[in-house]
Amino acid sequence: MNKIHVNTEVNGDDVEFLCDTRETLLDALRDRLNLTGAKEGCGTGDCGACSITLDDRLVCSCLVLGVEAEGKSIGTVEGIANGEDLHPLQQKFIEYAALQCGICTPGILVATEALLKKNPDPTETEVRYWLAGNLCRCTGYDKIIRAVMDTARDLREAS
Amino acid sequence: MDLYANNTGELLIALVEKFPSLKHVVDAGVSIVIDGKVMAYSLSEPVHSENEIYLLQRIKGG
Amino acid sequence: MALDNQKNREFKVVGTRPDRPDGLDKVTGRAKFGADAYATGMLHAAILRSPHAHAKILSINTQKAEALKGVKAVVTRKDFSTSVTGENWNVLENVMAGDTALYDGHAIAAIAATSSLIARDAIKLIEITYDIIPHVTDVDKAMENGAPIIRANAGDGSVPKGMHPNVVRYHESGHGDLEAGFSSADLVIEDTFKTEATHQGYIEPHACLAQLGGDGKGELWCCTQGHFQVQKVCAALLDIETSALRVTASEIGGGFGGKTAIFIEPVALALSRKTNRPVKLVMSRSEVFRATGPTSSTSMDIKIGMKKDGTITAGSGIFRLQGGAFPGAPMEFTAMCAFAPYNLQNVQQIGYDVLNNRPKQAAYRAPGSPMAAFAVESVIDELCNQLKLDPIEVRLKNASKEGTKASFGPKWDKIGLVECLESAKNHPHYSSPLLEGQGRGISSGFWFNHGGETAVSLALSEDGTAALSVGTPDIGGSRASMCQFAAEELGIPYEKIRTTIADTATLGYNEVSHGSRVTYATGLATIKAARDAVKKLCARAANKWEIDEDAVIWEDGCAKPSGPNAGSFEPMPLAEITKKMGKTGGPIVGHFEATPEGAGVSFATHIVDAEVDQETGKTKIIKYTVIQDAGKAIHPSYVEGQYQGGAAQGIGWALNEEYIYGDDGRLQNSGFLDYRIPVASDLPMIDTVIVEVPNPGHPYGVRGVGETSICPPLAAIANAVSNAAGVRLKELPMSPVRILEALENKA
Amino acid sequence: MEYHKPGSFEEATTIANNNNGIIRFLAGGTDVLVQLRSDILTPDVLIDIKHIEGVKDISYDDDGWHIGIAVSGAEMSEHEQLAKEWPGVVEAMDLIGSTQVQGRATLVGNLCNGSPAADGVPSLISARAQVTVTGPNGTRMVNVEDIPIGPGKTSLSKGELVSALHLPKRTKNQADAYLRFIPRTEMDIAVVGCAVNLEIENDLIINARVSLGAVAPTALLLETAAKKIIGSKLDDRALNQLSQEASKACKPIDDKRGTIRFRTHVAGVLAKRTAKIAYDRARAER
Repeated sequence: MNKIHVNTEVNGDDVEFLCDTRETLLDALRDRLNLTGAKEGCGTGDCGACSITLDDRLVCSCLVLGVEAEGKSIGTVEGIANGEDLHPLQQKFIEYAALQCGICTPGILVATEALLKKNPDPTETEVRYWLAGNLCRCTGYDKIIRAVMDTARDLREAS
Repeated sequence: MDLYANNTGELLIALVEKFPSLKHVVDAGVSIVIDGKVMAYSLSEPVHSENEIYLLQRIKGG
Repeated sequence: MALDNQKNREFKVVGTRPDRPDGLDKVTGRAKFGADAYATGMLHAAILRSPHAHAKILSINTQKAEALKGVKAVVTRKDFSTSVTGENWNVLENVMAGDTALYDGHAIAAIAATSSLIARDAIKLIEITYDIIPHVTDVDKAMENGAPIIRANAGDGSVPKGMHPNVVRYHESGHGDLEAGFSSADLVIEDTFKTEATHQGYIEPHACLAQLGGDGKGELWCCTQGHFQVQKVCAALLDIETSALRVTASEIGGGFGGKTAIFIEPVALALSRKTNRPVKLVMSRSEVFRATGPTSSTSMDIKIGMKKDGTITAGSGIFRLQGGAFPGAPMEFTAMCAFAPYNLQNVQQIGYDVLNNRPKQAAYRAPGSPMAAFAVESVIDELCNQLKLDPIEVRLKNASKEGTKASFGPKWDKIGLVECLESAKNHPHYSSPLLEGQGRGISSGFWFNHGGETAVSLALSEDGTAALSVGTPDIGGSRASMCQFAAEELGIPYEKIRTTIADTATLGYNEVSHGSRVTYATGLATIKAARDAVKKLCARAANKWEIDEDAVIWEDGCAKPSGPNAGSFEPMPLAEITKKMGKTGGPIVGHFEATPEGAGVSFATHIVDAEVDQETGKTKIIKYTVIQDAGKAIHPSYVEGQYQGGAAQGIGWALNEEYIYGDDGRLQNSGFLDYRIPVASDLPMIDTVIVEVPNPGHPYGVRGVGETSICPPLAAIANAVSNAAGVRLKELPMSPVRILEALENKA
Repeated sequence: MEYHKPGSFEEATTIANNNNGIIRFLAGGTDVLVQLRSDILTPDVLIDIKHIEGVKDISYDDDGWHIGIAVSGAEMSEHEQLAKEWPGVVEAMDLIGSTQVQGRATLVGNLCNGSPAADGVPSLISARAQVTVTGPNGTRMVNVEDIPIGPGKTSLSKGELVSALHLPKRTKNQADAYLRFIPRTEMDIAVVGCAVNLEIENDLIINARVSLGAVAPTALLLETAAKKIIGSKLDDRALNQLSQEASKACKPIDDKRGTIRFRTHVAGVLAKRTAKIAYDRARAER
């Protein structure tokens, strides 16, 4: 087994881990760094449950090798809230019942946070297409889309 | 149909005694409908001669 | 427990929309799902699966695999019980193949190793000699003469003589005189319909962490809809005592029926027993598709007669379902649900359960019912079109209602079908204009719902809060509604109650979270447990006031004298009683342990507009409305969520989802790339209407809501697509390829 | 699996040339990692080429556009000038996978994966794109259509890799478009893909390239079909002839994603629809 030492930054903290070259960044986050917020729903980039940001770019962590994280900056669902203050998206998801089982929720929150940073005023269609890679089997997406649209509106009004 | 039974459990026993061919159906699990109310499991539900009773395959779901 | 005889009871908490208690955990990534558990010294497991649809296993050589550094144990069928019978034998045979691989993906052996990469490398080193034998993966072909026999003598005594041995069960029900019924009709339509198997498609693959020692004592953590059942079945499959195995349900990432079945837990336990170390086993997505329960695929013949005024004179259906290589396809439910929305004098249903070389079917949301609705409601729609009748008026004219005889026998209790249809008729969606190329479809659907064994306990704390323990895993927010029930009864705020999914060592047996039973049965159990606690609270107050227990009532969270004759005392709040409970008789805990009977059946009516691209056969869902009887909505947001989720799954089933088998009997689309569940951009907003016709069998009138919502969509969408395309679609999914073919054949 | 992070294409080539077994280059990883996780293919040597200077750059000079081999789809879509000049190429890239996949996937990776259904390839062919190939014997320029030679196969020889992608310079009155057919709205592999690249003069088409994907072992360049619209104003007659020629050129297979009949028919439909978009864009450029 040829393990490689990786130095990277997760949610603002410097971390390091050893990983096999075949391990995905998702495996490294979960098994090496105990960050289990990102989930493996498919392992092939089709479901979005493992969404993270890599140098501020939204990606599936199952499609990134652990060794590729060297020197990068990673954002996961665990870094969205600020201490005990939830991000407005997190608040709204609870308030709107925008989750049922909750397995897709971490990925959807990471993805929508990235969307609102890039586009604070998305249309419903833009939200739906942005989230097309985040499968949700419970909700039919209705309440998720409403939560995202209304959070975006609140954030615009607040700024 | 003439059977002697006080409750759903006794009803099933009496039924199988009278119609042995029903044994596999009862063994596989049945729900008993008493006057339109589905009793999925209970063998202790009282039954009376004026009740309308149906047997259904035991209800399962998703 | 019957509907409370309190006319116009005003609820304080029930019917409101509080934040769910597990919300924070779920939005911060903290919630622990099946694969999120780790243990010291833990090993990782992987399963070797058959690449063949049907093959004798001549030999299994594990030497090379065992020689790989890091491999700690291999298990095969010989590591499991040899004494199980009945359905447990079927489960075992599915969990680990015996002498024959029965489908592509059937488990043959499993390995535990120090890392999941090593485990995955090691299973490739296991050498198996197969003798490939003929297979069949189509329900109709499996019934034909000469079809390969999947299992001899698997049929029960119900199957008519002369049928192929692959037909293992038979159902027949109905009443009246079909011939007379059809001859009195002005128009009779007879047609054949097919639906392909679909998967529940939960996003979380099956996962567990098992620990079992040589002393037969074990711990199991797993994502399941029913950990008590997991405990019972695993104990049987491993020849250990049920109570010696403690099972804890993790958070569950979707189930929809698919996690009522058992696949990997016994395997992880067997590996743990062999290594004396904790073993974690997580399925890949491809394993989930190949080896866990999809629905049955079906082939159905429907014949319905109608008079010019819309009266249905007779209906008959033959339903052929394959449920994989094991008996159990839910053909009785298909048969019984088919004509449930109609009050028919002459009706007959026949069902066949047929074996195929496919994975063992598992329950999927109202198992068997959606396919039946697709076939029957398509024919009803065609009759309405040809007789130029309004589809809702026809459904109202023939609707099942309280006191009419159901197609499967009994008389209906109080039901809400007419209310749903009336609501649909008056909904603005139904009268909104359609654009060129669009079509509208409507359909009703029916599901029984279920009660089942239930045990809960409600412990009060000194500070006046309450801890509710339930044994039904929370699939979609049920902890919120349980807190609401308890808050309503105890008269304390919702936030003062914490609901926990207790492990199998804590409560009596709880049936699986299935059959839309949780809000009904666990809800009823919570109400009863709370009333039990309230009775004890009142007794403490009575003791303090030195009056009769019966002279104390519970109102707004306080014990009060029942009237002026009982004496004059200040109301005593819950917290005041619990504060001293240790010294006034001990802890106060409310209980309920029973099997509630009285689950209320439910009906729904869906309206959908679809647009079909005539050049490519592609369908777009434009507008969707779900109308369903909830009996009583406890947390309306989550009721709406169930309605929307069922509709979305139905849209996938109707348009794109299907199991695709090659000629070699291998599943060709075992991933989310080609097993196409709806994505966010595929769907419109899904409008909902909650109809409330109280269930007489529940104190608040609750009916199950989770499953009925998937019954109408297949048919409603088929009707919308057929009306838009101008040609009747009779096979699901209505993929672009099928629609274009139908359009070309019409031209 | 060995993992390498070369600092130059020469180094990458040397590693690839000096090793045996299965060798793969890693850019976006959206194909390699899927194959790895699905146990379809585990490379013996994986060469991460994202650390080579310039691979993340999009540049423009007298020869046209030069796109680094590690530029992601998202970065292409965000490049306003590129998206304006080559909307068809950019939208084809943008259709590949989800937002998440766009954050990683590269156009050159899409080309070198060799899938007959690759969304990026028809648009590159219709655009007359070329790639620089670096290998043990130096570099050479290759037309994009000469890279894929069959499902999963490319014309690159041992030690060779694509080191840059080039799109021609744009003049006014030129535009391209790409459409694909998928059963859902997103997340599927193309059942048919069609790219059209046009040049017009006074509303008259004077140059056209039409390419189809997913209807043959490799993406097709349809010269006869293109001729049917050259000299026309894309009237109904020209469109119908284009459509017929597109269908005629198809040599598809029946598979889980579509049938021969379906693909052949839809290729014709898409050819028309794509040509119309390209034509409208070219006219709007005036």
